[in-house]
Amino acid sequence: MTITASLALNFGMLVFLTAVALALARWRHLFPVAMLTGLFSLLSASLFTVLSAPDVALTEAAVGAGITTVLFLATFGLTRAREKPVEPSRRLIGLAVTVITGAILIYASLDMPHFGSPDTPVQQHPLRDKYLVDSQHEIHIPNTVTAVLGSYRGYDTLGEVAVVFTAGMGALMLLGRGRRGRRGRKRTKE
Amino acid sequence: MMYAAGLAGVAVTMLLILIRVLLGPTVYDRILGINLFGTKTVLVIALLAFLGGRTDYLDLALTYALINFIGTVAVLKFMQYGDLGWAGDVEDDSDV
Amino acid sequence: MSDVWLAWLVAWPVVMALPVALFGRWPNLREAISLATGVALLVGVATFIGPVAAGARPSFSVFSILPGLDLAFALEPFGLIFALIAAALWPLTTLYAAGYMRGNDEPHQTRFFVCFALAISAAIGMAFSANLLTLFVFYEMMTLTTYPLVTHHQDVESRDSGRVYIGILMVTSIGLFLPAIVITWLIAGNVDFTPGGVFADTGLGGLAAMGLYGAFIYGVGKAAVMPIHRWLPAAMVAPTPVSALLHAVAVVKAGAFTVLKITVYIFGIDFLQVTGASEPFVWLASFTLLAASIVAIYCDNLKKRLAYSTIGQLSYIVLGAAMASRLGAAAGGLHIVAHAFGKITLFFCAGAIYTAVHRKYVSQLNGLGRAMPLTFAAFTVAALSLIGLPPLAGAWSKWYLMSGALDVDMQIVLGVLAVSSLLNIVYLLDIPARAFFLPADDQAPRGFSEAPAACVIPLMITATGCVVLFFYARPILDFIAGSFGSTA
Amino acid sequence: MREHTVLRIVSQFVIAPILLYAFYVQFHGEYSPGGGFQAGVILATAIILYGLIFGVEAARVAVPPTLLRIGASLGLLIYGGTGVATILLGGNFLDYDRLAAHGGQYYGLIVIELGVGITVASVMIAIFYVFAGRGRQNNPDEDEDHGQADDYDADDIT
Amino acid sequence: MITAFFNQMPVLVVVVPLLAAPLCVLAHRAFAAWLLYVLASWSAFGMAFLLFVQAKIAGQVSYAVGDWAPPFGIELVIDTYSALVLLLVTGVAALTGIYARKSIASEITIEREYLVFALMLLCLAGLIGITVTGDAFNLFVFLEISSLSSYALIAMGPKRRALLSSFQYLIMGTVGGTFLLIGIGLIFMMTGTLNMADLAERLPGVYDTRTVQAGLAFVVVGLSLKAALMPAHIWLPNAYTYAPSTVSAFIAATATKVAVYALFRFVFTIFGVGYAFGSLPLGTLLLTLAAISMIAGSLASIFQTDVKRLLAWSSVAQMGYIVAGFALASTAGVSAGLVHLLNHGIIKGALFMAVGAMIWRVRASSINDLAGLGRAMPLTSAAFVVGGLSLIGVPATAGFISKWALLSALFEAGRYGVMAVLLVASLLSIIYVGRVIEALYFRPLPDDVSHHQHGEAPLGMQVATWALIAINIAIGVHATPELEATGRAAALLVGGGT
Amino acid sequence: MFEAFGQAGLWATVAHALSWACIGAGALLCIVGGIGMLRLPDLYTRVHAASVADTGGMLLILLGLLIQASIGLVAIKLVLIIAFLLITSPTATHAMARAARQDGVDPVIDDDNDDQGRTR
Repeated sequence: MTITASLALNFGMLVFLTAVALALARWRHLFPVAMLTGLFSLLSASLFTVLSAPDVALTEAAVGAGITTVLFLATFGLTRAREKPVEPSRRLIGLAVTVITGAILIYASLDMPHFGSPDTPVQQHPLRDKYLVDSQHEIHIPNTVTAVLGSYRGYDTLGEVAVVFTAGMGALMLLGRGRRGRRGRKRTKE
Repeated sequence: MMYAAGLAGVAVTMLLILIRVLLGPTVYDRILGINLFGTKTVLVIALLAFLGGRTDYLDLALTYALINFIGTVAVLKFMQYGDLGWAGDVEDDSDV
Repeated sequence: MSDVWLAWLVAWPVVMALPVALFGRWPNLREAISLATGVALLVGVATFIGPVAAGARPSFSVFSILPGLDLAFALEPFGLIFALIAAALWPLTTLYAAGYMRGNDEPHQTRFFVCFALAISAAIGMAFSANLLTLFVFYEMMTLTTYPLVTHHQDVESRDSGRVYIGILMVTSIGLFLPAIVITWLIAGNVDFTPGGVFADTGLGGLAAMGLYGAFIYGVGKAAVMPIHRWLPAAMVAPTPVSALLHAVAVVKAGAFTVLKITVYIFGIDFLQVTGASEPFVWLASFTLLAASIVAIYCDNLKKRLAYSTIGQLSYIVLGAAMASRLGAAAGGLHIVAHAFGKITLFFCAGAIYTAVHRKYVSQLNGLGRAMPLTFAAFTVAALSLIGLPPLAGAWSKWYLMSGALDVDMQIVLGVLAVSSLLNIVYLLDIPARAFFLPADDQAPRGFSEAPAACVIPLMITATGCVVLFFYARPILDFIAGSFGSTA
Repeated sequence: MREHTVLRIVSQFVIAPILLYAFYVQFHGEYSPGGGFQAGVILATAIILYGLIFGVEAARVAVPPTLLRIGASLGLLIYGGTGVATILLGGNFLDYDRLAAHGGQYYGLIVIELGVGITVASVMIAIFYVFAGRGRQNNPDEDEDHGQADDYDADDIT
Repeated sequence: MITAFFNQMPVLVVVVPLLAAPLCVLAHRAFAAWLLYVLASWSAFGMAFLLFVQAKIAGQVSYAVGDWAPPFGIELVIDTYSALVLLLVTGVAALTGIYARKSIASEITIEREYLVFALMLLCLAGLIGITVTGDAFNLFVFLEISSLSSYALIAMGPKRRALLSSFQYLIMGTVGGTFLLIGIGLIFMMTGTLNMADLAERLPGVYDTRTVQAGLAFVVVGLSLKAALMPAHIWLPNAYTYAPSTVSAFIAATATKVAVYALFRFVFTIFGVGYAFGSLPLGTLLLTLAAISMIAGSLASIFQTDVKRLLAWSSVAQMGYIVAGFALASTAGVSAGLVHLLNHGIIKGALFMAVGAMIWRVRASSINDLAGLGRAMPLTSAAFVVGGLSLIGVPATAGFISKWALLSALFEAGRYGVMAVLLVASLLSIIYVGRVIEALYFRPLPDDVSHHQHGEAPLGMQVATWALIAINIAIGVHATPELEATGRAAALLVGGGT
Repeated sequence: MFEAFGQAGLWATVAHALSWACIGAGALLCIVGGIGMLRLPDLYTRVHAASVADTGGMLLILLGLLIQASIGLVAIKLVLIIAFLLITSPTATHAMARAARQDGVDPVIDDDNDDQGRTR
């Protein structure tokens, strides 16, 4: 019952996602596109919820629905909000890359373990027990995701924080005030 | 069962809204649609939380409820000023 | 003398290039240092004559470049001869260059002397090298250090010529020489210069050996076998002392020397005889020889004519190597000596003429013999030596070359040599003949107007050398042959 | 946006709960979905909302950029510093067990999540500042710069 | 205490630069940031050297982050292969530190200098992280750090085009990163683990699944994009040309090299030689691409008028050399590829540094603008000449060693065609290097050059450039230690993978 | 589920029925709102339909869930969600409509002309 519902929901979400993705690709005016990306995030967050990944869904919700839209719009404040037409040859390349990637992914999916099946390699690897069972008495916190991210793979998370930090510093460097006044020229504002 | 039924109802609504969003015709229709879509997502997640018995998922719904608002505000502001950082005209208090 | 001296001798000119560079402001001091360095080098190299003649084979390994491959020096008679020529002619040329460069007010004189020293160091390094890799290192060093000398004038012409020069030499060495060395290394597991060659038991087939030999012959672009000879005439834009020492002796002889070394110590005469791998190159060398001589006849530019003559003479040496006869190879070695003295004299003369009367075309030399008797006398001696007339050095090398050809039943080579000698007469004797027997034109100087003494003295010495060598040819041949194995 | 009275007042009502909620997500991450990253984003959202309603300049006064710069660095340093601390305590990098005799893992997680939250919030707000702060209307004196943007490096390498 | 330090080095070598970056930001002063950069990069270099020695003695240094035994936690693994690349990266970074001060000051406003150093530290930390990790996903994380920071750094170039080229790089890099992530995801799905050693153990069981094949394809394509192998090279010339001089030198010497490192770490250590080169035609494919890279890169290089762009295109060609060596999948081949990876890093670093010094002086980078600099900047020009000769492969330089190793490996493998291509590409390099050298030495200074434009670059820039040149020559005359090390690494990779 | 007809059991049954009704009605209201969104002629009528139906539907569904939830954190969260949505959703709609009005999007007055109001 629950499985059927979640499968139906899965399917429905995927159809929605595809529709939104197509619209994203088709629309030339970037303004509705920015809004649609927000919608896309909402949909994928729902999908993550259906897939029982609340942490990912929460992230997607917070970042995708909130910040991303705002940042997109802020960017439009700096640039034009209408996509420049791309020459056909480049679109063809893009199409080819997309089609090939899709084809390989489909090819790859032919031998994938069945969704939700208990005998997938991931389910059978000792990691699973370690993370799902042992963590409870090794780390003593109920949220396994936090345990894995913070402790077992804490080093990765440190890296991710560094990624965020890098992005921030990069944006600050490129767009922060005073970019113009280089080589001795004093910046005019503040 | 009742959660599933509710879910189905909301899903149908989402479909209808999505069609409206894709059709437009004005930007405001789309904003309206997306805003509604956000609310519906909150409902979906809340229902899912009860359906799966994982009530901690409600945190998600709460997050949505909070954050969905910002997107709409940002869009509206951008539409009006073409800029997000603008403090606005403080004197103008014509509304309400 | 300890063996480490081999390395020091190679490094010596490089070390001394430093004070030369530093004292560039004081030309006298600079040139004194150059000269002293050259004399010291000659003395240093000469000290090895005794031990080597007595059968010693000093060697010294500096360090390993690659695992199993050292930068190593080893001295054997043939290398010693080459080193001696380079070392002996360097001080002479330095003396000459001092006169020439000042006489012509050449720019960048310090750079000139520095590069010169480096090039000599490279020549000595090649002469002493114990394996192909070491030889290759110094081969490239020589190419690079002579490039600034070729483009010395920095005008469009010398830039273009410099491009041709460095282009051909680098392309052939990187494109053919280096892979040939690598392949040799992989096939034989050894690129040391070994008496009898390294391929003896490797099962290298005839055709493959032929290809490899060809890669070496053409990889050593400095040997100027047609069609990769173009760099040599191009190099003639350099100041004449450069042409004299480097493009008549050091650089081109380095090429011929390399070919001989590879023939004797890498392939081995016996191996080549059995496989016949080198036979096609006899014909290529013969063709080069004749073609270059014919081209030389039509060259009006004196230095260019001498350059084509050099191409032809180099092919004698390649011919000697390629005919796969011990005597032929030794004769090639002897010809290196003989030609060195002959050709440097000719270039010295050309430079002296340019310095004295600023003429560089053959057609302008009519009647100059009276004004510059010493120069043209020396020219005549050297020319006769190259043609191969006794009692001059060139006579012996041609003689032994012919004997070598007979040893391996290549009678047709005799014909080639004969024809080429005739052509030599045509293009070389043409010049003194004009100078002495044709009436001078209007602008020609009337009285005695030789170049500065610094120019004339060296060319007199080298011309004398041509004569003296005639009497010592056999010892030199035996000395060289001593390392090649018995000479038939 | 201040002329939108309804919006302004509602926003004022909303911002505080969002902030509270961010702290909830931050410190409740061990028990429910979320953690430092999500909390940081939610916190940033609150500030961004403030910036949207009252203008970036007002937000800059409330949360100065210097604070953000320090925050972004500090967060990363807290996280990395925890690792260094565990090394100094004789363990391996990020071996939280060394932090306390009992529940070292728990304390470690709290500290690093805090680091993550601080960095993420600071960076998100900073990015919003630099993007929105360069807008057309907010910096009228930079409009000229836009006009001459193409030759701004005229005296640089050409 | 000392032992403890030695045991912690694998992680400290990453953490020191990583944490120095926020300290730079906190310091907020250009000089302090520079000092931090120098301290961090030199200590990383020192640790890299010690790790190299450790790896040589022990064969492999393993470190469990958080004390979670692998595969449960993240494992750091340093063998000779990674130690060598680590040495290259940290060494170049350390020298860049000396170089950077004046160069950065001349190209970037003082207000954001501290950010440049912070980002360079992050980039360094990312690259180091990639080399020392023994975890597939962790590799991706650090790849993202290094990529993000290099996008930002490249965009700081003095010309406006820098932004565009950085954007181009960003697009390609992001696609590459995504592909890598998809690939890692696919193989995780089939094995349930991310630890490299564990993956290598479990993958053979699922070799014949299409999922793993696709995973390999995604990984290879993704990392090839980062490594700028021929069809995916288009970001590289622009990025290198328009980046600030220091950044060009640093990134050209390290970034693509580390991507190649990662590519073959995946191919050899995780997927295994037998699978990638036996069951699947990866070798032929890579060799073909490498050959195309060599020729096309060299050809394009000949026609450039900008020195930096010329060097960038030459890098495309040289990446072909490197990949050709690895793609042979023989001990000699991998060793040769690794040798050239290191040598090319050193050579290109030196060349970009020399060009950066010239740009510092003349504020231009087209070949015509460099005319006559041989006299005005004799030392810098000489450094360029040695570097250029090394690129050609003249003996007594590192380039010669690479060429020797590559030619031997190709001949041994019977790949005569690729051998010929490599030789032709080397010959083309004579032309493009020659063009610059000719301009430097045999063309007069333009008349309108004012007198203050004469004179050498600052000491720091020269020291760094010449240090790399000295290493270059040292390798050229005595390559035995390097070849021994690479041989060891190759034996480990080729032998250990199957 | 219906273990005994005791006090608690009765309450459970009633609660169950109540929440059934709430969720059902809410879902229905949502669908109606959706249809309204799709079918109504111009922006303002759509705002009307959507906003009323949406708020109502949301309220009903979440109330239905609230009834199911025991007193505690879950209930508090649900209440919070309801509160937030009740505040923000109409605000957003209001701001949007106002912006549209200012922007000059005209309502369709004429019944004969079923065209959608549009200026942009």
